[in-house]
Amino acid sequence: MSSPYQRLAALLVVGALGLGPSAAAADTVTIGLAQSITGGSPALYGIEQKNAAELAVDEANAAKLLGDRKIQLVHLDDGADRGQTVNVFQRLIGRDKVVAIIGPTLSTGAFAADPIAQKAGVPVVAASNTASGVTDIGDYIFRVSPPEDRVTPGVLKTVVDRFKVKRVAQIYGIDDQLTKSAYNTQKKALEALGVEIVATETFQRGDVEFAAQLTKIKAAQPDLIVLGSLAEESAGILRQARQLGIPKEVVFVGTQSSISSKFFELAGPAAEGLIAGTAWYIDSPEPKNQEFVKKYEARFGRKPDIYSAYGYDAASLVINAIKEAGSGDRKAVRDNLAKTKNFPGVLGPIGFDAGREPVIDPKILVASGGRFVIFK
Amino acid sequence: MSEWLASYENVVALVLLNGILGIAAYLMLIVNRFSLATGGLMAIGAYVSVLATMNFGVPFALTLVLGGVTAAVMALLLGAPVLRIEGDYFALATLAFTEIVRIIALNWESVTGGALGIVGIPTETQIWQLALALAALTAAVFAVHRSAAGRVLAAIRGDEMAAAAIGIDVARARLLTFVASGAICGVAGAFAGHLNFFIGPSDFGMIRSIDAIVYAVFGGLGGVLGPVVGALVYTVLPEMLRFSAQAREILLSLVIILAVLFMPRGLISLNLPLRRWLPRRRGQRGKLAAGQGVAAE
Amino acid sequence: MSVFLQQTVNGLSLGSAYAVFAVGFTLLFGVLNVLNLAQGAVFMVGAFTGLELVRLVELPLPLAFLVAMVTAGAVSVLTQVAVFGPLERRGGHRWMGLIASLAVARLLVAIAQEVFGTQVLRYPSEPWMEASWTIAGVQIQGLQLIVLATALLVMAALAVLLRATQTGRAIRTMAFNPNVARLVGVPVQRMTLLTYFIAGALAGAAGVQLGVLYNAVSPFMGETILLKGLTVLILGGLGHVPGAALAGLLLGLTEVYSVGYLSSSFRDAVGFGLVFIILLVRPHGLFGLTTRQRA
Amino acid sequence: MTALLEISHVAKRFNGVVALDGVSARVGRATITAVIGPNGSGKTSLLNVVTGFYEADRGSVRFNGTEIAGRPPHWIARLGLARTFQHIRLFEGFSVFDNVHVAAERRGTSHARRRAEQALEVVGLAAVGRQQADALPYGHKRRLEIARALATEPEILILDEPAAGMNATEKIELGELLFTIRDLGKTILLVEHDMDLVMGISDYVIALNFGCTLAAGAPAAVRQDPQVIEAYLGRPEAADA
Repeated sequence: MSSPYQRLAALLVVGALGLGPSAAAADTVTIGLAQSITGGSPALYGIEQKNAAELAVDEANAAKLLGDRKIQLVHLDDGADRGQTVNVFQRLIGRDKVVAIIGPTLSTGAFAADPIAQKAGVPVVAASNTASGVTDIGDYIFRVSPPEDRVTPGVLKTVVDRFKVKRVAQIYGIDDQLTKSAYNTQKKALEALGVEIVATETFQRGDVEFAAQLTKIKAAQPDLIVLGSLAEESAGILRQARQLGIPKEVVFVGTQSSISSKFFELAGPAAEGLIAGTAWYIDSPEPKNQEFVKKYEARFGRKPDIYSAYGYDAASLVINAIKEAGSGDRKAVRDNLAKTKNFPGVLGPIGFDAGREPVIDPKILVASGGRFVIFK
Repeated sequence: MSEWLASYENVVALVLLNGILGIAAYLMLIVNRFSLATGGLMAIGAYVSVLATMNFGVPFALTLVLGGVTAAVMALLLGAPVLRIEGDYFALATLAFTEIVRIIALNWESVTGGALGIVGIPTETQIWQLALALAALTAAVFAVHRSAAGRVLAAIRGDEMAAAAIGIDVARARLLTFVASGAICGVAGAFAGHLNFFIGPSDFGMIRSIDAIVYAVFGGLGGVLGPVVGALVYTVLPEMLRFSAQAREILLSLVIILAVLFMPRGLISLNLPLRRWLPRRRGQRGKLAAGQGVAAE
Repeated sequence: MSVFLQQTVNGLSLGSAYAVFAVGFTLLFGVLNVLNLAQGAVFMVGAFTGLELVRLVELPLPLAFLVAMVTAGAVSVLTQVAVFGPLERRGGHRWMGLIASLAVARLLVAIAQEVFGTQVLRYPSEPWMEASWTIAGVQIQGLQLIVLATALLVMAALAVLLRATQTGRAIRTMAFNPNVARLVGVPVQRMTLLTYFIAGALAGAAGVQLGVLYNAVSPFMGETILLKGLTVLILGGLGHVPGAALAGLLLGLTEVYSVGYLSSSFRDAVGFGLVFIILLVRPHGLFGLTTRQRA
Repeated sequence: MTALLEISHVAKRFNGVVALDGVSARVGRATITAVIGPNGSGKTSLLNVVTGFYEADRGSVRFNGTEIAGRPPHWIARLGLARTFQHIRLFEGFSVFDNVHVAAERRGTSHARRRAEQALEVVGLAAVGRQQADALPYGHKRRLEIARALATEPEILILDEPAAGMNATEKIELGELLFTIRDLGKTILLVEHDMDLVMGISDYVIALNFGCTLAAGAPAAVRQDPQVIEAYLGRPEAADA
């Protein structure tokens, strides 16, 4: 039996192997993927983005998109902890010498880690950060996920006009950047529309019980209930709202996060009627999208959701920019990303505006018969 | 070397920062209190210092002091009523404090930015500052261990009732320790706030408090180097295990379980050459009887 | 008035699941003086076991519920045999036990994530689950009643076990004093394992209850309930079994009323504030014995 | 006789169980006073009330004329009342010397080392100061507790069953030690089961039963008291306990 000291030493040696320099071959281009696959519910959308990015890279390699040069994808998990997001960024930039980074999963991580990439001159393309201000960090920061303020005001205006809404209730996740950011945008848009907000309720990440909030909302008799919530929370809220007998005439509007087959699985028949604005839905007729959905399902055994779509397009856009740049030069890749217009993505034709926000065509969808269809 | 540092700069910073937090937790543990207030006190230090920087342009050095003092005052106000609560009840009362701070930070949007946090904080925190702070703190705690005050703390740890019986004001000593621990958490919070451009309420929850205790206990409560070694290993371990993205969590938890099983008195209980740097009284027997006997009678 | 009654119904069904979880939690504490932070993960194991039995093996839910309880109990026993027991024999400090329990929780969550993925899953819906009635403007779901009934049943069974059987007396003797238990011939090791089993089974029961009621089973579902469990533990008095049952209901109602009549964003602050104030007034919890000695 | 310690009508109950039911007693300066009584008669509870570890429900404890009932233990200790415990409570991990040194430092850090050494000399442990206290034989641990109490320079030394677990020789030595301490001008109040020891060394004996004072006076007188005989001495198995 070895001494505890030796045991510790052995442990440290084994671990230290992972900290050595990385041997990247000359004929490869490395892209970093900073996604949370552990650390609680953020892993839900981190894994989707990781899967989709891997799919995009494998396809590009198979199609020899960069000629003889291979694209290597290095994924590092930050455990949804923003301290680790910074660790991951520094390591991708310093050790793995990545050309660009796709990620991170959470906006909190983006605010902490993106400035490092900006300083190092490494382009970052986010696929799930929707908080406002992320791309203001610098001219190397892009995203394909449209911030809520690009989508929500239009959706709410349409809904309020169509259903002659007078009274609105809001419910949102107070401790999550994504949902909180969505709430802020929704509130501003509702105020601009001049409707009365009769109830504002919150919940926290991990909550599964919304009955107390919904009972209060029901008593306030709104015509419209606006959700600032992720897919699984939206499903819970809708089910419990119906169980509490909130009438069918009351309209529900959700965020882009609800665009997921998971939502229908979890909500069941209660999903019916939810309205959300987004660039993507699984039945989107774009040919590129139909192909993507098929391939994704074949490889991962489940249907993609909106984060898979964002992840796929983020990776495709980065690969395209490397191809256009003709090299793995970070500056050239950034410039080509910034120039991208009307790239055929699964989200439809996509490009970046001067603020490096996505230029896409948001659609208004409604849940109907177990799927999202265009709201008419 | 500089390239290595560029890749692992933040890891190094976190090791040092966590070392400081580990010592804050350690100080409470050696007076037999399992404090989960670390996260809450750290949050107070972080928000106060960051707001001072962002809104009033206060120099960084001064914001460190400000963060430390505010957290210390908070610890004083909190500690006076709470410290008389014993054992696991105390742990849960301080957990309640940390959670309440987090909920206030989430709701007090005009000041804290709510869940969206505060963005664009100037990154003033440097590795050398953290290293200096950790070194100074380690030296200070080491000196305290060697002083009459240190013997008082050791006596409380050794047996609370006997300590009271020789005239030691256990409650007062504990309150002072809590205030000192709070000041350290506050300064650590101020450093953390100026490390990564951004702070938000989720940075300072229960997990932060538990992690700090893990550094101390995992490292070993035999001396001030225990929490520092604990923070080092516990912070670097996840980075070392990156060679397996899929199984990282499983490996990490297995390593911790094995470490706990085979080194039940902490890493520092190993026969390291460091040992002579530890205070004299680290015993051959690691079991802290008093820690178990806190629920009196 | 109907809003108040509705909130009460909401609070009781939520609180009864809290109670089932907390009773196991507090039993472990009371009998073995162990604060086992892996209980939340065992709760999650119970929820997943029940789910897989219903989905893959197509067991009827009541049967799946029982098997999930047994499985969660077995996992709990396994953690004792593999980790907590050896640690205690090696003279690990009580605080080391806490760290070990956190690591065990992390391990169980990581394994669940590998096996089931991070997706939130739900129990297959059956018509009887959707039944609900409106009584005086209050919506009552069949599921809520079933959760409440099973909670009462499970806790009544525990009460009978502890109060009316030889085994229960042995467990209570251990809670009173392990040394006395040894002297009067209680098989301490066997009773320790049994206590872990009961605590795990109760956590598993709560996992299935909440999983079915709220349609949300995920590897991370244990984290929230753990915090609730800790709160209930305090409100009820550490180690006080009937106290935990009452305090579980109390916390459910407190949460619901604070959403209903204060503000939902301060719901958890109200729960923790309550803990805080109770500890200041009664340092050993609401139902705990008063301190006898000062140091 | 002017009493150094005056206990009047002290009562204490725990969750309904009466431990002390109006006990009164006086302890004279530079005497050895023993409290006797069967198990559960309230002896240790009385010591705990006097030293502040229990708060009395009612009654008064005056030391040198100062009311100390309800004061915290450390305050009472600083006033000059030092105690030992029924179950030995040494500072875990401390050396023999450190146990005493930290106590001596309560009276100021200057010359604390010398005062600690003196206290060890009184109890005869000066030679083993560097040893780990945990490693001492049982009887020496008891002596070390006494040395630690002495190092706080008390006026009164309060001992809770100091002879418990000692063999006959050790008990004789303990008796001699207590005489030595009294001759240094200290007052001693002890709870003790060993009747031979109590009768041999005490100047004054207080007998308790069911939380009440049964008898008080010179050892010989208490020993003859019919109530004491019935409650206590009449049951030899209790006397041996």
